[in-house]
Amino acid sequence: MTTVLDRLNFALHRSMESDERVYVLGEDILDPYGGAFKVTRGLSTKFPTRVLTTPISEAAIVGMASGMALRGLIPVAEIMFGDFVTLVADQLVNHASKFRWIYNNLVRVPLVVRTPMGGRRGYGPTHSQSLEKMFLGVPGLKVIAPNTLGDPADLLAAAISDEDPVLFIEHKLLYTRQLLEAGKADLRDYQVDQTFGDYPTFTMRPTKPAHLTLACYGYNFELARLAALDLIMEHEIFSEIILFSQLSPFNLDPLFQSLERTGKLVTVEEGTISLGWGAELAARSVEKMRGLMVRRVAALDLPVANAKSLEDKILPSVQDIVNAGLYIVE
Amino acid sequence: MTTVLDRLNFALHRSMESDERVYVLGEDILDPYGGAFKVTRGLSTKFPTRVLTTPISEAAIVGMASGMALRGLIPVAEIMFGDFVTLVADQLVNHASKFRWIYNNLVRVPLVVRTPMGGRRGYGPTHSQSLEKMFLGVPGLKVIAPNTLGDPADLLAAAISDEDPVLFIEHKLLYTRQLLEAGKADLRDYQVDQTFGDYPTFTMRPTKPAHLTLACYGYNFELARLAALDLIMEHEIFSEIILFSQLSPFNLDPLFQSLERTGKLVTVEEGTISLGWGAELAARSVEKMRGLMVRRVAALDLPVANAKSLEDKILPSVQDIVNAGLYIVE
Amino acid sequence: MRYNVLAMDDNFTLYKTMLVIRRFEERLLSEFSTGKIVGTTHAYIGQEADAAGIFSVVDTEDVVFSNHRCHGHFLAYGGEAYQLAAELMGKASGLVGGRGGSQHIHWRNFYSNGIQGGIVPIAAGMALAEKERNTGKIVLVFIGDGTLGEGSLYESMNIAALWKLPILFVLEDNHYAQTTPVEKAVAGSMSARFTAFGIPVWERETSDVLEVRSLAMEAAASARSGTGPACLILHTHRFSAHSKGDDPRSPEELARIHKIDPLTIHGLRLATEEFPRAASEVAEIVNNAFDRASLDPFPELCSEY
Amino acid sequence: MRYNVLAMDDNFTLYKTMLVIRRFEERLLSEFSTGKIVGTTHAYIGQEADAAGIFSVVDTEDVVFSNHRCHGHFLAYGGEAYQLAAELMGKASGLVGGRGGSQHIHWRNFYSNGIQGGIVPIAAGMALAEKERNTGKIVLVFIGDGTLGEGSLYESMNIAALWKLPILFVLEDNHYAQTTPVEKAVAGSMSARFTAFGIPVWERETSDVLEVRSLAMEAAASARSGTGPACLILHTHRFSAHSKGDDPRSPEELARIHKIDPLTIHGLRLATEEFPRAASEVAEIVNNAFDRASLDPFPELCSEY
Ligand SMILES: Cc1ncc(C[n+]2csc(CCOP(=O)(O)OP(=O)(O)O)c2C)c(N)n1
Ligand SMILES: Cc1ncc(C[n+]2csc(CCOP(=O)(O)OP(=O)(O)O)c2C)c(N)n1
Ligand SMILES: [Mg+2]
Ligand SMILES: [Mg+2]
Repeated sequence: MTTVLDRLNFALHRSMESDERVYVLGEDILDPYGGAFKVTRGLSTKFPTRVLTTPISEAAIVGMASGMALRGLIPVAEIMFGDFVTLVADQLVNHASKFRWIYNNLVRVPLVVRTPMGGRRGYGPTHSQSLEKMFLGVPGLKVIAPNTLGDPADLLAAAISDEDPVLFIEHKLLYTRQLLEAGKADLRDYQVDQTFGDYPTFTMRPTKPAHLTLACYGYNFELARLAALDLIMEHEIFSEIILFSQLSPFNLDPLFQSLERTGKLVTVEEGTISLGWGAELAARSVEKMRGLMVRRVAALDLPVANAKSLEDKILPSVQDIVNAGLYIVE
Repeated sequence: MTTVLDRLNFALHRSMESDERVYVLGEDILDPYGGAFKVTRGLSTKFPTRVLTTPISEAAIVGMASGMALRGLIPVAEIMFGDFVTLVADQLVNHASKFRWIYNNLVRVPLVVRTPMGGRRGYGPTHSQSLEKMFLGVPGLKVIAPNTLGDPADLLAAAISDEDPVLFIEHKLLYTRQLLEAGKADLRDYQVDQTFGDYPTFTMRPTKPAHLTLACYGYNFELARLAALDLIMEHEIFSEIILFSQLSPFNLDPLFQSLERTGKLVTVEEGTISLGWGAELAARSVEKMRGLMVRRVAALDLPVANAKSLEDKILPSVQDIVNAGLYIVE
Repeated sequence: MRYNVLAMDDNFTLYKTMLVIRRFEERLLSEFSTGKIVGTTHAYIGQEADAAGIFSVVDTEDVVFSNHRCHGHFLAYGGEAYQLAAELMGKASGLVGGRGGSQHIHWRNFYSNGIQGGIVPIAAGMALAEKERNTGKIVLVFIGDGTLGEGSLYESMNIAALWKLPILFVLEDNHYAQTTPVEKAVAGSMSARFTAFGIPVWERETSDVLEVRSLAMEAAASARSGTGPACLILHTHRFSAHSKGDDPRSPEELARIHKIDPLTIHGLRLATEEFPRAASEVAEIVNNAFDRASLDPFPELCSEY
Repeated sequence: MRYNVLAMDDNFTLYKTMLVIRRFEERLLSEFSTGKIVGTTHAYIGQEADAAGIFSVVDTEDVVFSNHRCHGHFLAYGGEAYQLAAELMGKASGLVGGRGGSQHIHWRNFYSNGIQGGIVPIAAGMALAEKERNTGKIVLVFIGDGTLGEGSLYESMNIAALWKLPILFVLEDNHYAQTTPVEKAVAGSMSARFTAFGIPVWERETSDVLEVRSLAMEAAASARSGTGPACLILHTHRFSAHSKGDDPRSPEELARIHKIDPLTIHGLRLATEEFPRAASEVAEIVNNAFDRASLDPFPELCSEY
């Protein structure tokens, strides 16, 4: 069986093999360690000159990636924990993502910044956050997140081939997850469609007409599926699931199509609720359609505590999604 | 007549006078220059030991402010241009705003970070942004913005007295604006109410029942008033205006009350539209009420160009607000 | 006045302080397998001479900002092992009620946070506050060799030097940042990075707590003298993995550095009968800490900020 | 091969390069009152020897990352005055179509951005790319004394030194950052901040373009030699305000520094008849640039990214 980690690692290997402009840089990424979450494992053995372990200098890592990208290389930078994206905010917002436009399209900046986000591993308040929302809507920056339905390898390869900067968000708990197989296991009861393009959006429609739409990305797709199952089994409520790979720029057509059918939206994410990803989904949906019902499921507006008894209550649960579904349908 | 600049400057003087724990730090804030936008003028002459001009080190400025706040001082830090908040993101998100909660309320962090945001002065892509949206919803951080209706001095004084960290957003074009006087000039045709508390929300109700609600903050209140006037004069459409001083945490009760009356929401802000302030307003409103009509007015999802011909089209205009109002009412 | 017996500065107490740290961290690492602790931790084992030496000379009222590897600092500062253990187990009785965990603790004038580098300007700001409030305190901030990579360190050195702040930068060079050896991460000279800003440096390759102590005494005195910041660079060795299982070092290298054990080095100064006494006193502290903490309740969420 | 006549390295051309910069900036400043230019700008007047000297020795294919005070660098690099003027006026014919303006320009291998410090790691990344692609190019990155305050500079120096990148740090110390004198912003020693990372420094207090030239030649050769980064520190003076009207310096100080005029200093090496020639050739370039640019249309918004 293949895990998300395997596929991400595979994509890095394949990209480095097929294009010698691809460089990987980040903290502690050399073998045998292969990075804090092992995504870069094997790369430095195979491509010793193109895998660069850096000092603890997140801003410089991303700044250097910008410079490399401007001058003919294709850098893939790893930020060890997503919590540290605050340190690269200036490089992403005021440099990498601006250059193409402010230089009147005379340049491209093909860089990827990969980073693990998310909690539930007891890492405490500075190593458990989901801060991607700070970068959603930044002009010129794409934000992409893999999941178990699409192939994370394709997604990462597309990000590496992308001529514009991409922030690639990997939830820590996804790494060990198995990829799903269409038509099998808990996908059996869904018809799965996906949009064309590099960063597909998936639409999962149950066998019966759905009562509501669950929108999610990344690891929360795992929770959303469980919640959908519970809603069917316990309450005979059917959900369509819209699973995004591309978080930003926002392209919500599949969501709108689903909402045409259900009129009810539940968004699911792990970041804190206020001005999270779901806010933009809610806003665009209500701008487009009248009479919608909307409910967002996300973390409480608190830091992620270290103690599991607190973390479990702060981060969204399957039950929270079920409750949102029930609330909105009833 | 009194300008917003006068009042902010006055508040700094008064706070420094009345509490010797108040320190002001930032780049180029000494007299005779008195800061890039003159908000700190006169302070260093009057309080030479408590006004600290710093090197160009935004992260350290805010980091130092945190340390000062943890150890008994009340720092007010100036970041010369709001575009540079990306450089202080780590200090705000992973340090200042977290300490109180992660230390189990054993500490308070009474700091203020003041910074000018906004365009329309031809300063180009790295000196014209409205990036406050990156910090809305950050747990533990308040985001406050003055306007011409409330007294900016009271607001800043409240921020300085606040025991928690406050990011205080000053739109550059507001500085030279005159404060409005209740019942006079273009306030004459409105009944103005405000919430209690340090960071009031204002509700402006026209003499006739309103067709829609305009939500705004800071400088955009200037545009919203003009748009409201145009909507009355040209189209006989009446608007309530809900003017926020506190952007985050989101406390939207006055907005909801207005929406109960109008059912139609137009949000106005100068940041780029996607996942801006208006998104959270739209999301919370639609979560609460069914059948709402919503339209957001904001900047295009592009950098702010230097050329005026481009900047004018990128940033939201009075006409854009009018159009949104017409769209939503018709 | 010390908060507890740990920080008295006779040889026995210095030894005992180091032993408390050693046994605390060992017990902590073992608790991961019992499931009583989740997440991760950064053990101080091997570096005990630094904390024990430094905190035997700084004033108990001085302010400390520590980093991810903070347990040793905290225990040597005089912090209670029980409250720390409770924090690590995520208990309501923990130092900060279970909210912070291993890297984010606070007690009296001791603070820590898990972001490399970001704590340094904060410590500088604290030093400014102590200076302005004429408290006579200095601020100690702890960084590792790897943290020399973070820009905010240099911003802080510059301001601290310009404003003559009473701050002592303590750089513990254990030759590795996680898995990265210092040669791959630090160009030029460590000490020159401080002297370039006009900050005087006290530097030694040592695991002898008495050497650390005398060096720390000088450096702290300088920081306290009103002439501005000082820097203490201690080249040392960490015996355990960086956190859990991330150790790229060869068995030979590990064997070599284990010979430079601060407990062995300082142990030569103790009388034979002091060892069992130290062992039993320390066992009691550590066992009591973990056993007691494990019985405590988990925190409830109070959802308002 | 140079892109244009400005960069030839005889005395006349060096003078002319400096004069183009001087007259361009003067004209630019005057255009604010005509309303043809809005926003702000940072004039290079007084520092012309730096740019003229440096770009008389670096290769035209070398890569440049410049900062907010970039016009002088750009013109000495061989950039066209007309396209720059058009950019400053927000015209479609500007270097980057009016999108960037004064601080955000790009042409061939020349780049600039308006965020202090942030450009330095980018320049280091460019140097890495040139090195890996074996182009033989070096990257020049321009910073001011004030920019020594930004942490990303030190992160970049460290990595550039570790990886032996072909980058030349050019530090133009004009003694002020906006209104802040260097004593209030820079602790310790400027050059030691570079040598601490093992980066060799060439440093001079001079406004003589020939001195700059010979120093730059050595520093650039070092950066190109494969041994890693080099640093050129030039102590100079800016004559105008930082941007517009923000100048805290006394009339005496201004009078004193105006005596150290690179045009006067280098002018001593010109024959009398060369002055009117330089003046008229330069007037033509500058007038043509602004006059032509002012007739060009403004850009239309293409709203897709
Ligand atoms: C900003 C930031 N980057 C990366 C990390 C992850 N991290 C935690 S400890 C560490 C190594 C630190 O090395 P050093 O400073 O030498 O201290 P040591 O662990 O050796 O005591 C790293 C990379 C972090 N916590 N914060
Ligand atoms: C990150 C950042 N902080 C502050 C500024 C505002 N600013 C622009 S130029 C300048 C002074 C720069 O001084 P210096 O580096 O000495 O260069 P000089 O202007 O003297 O050429 C400042 C503070 C900025 N552009 N970017
Ligand atoms: Mg280390
Ligand atoms: Mg300067």
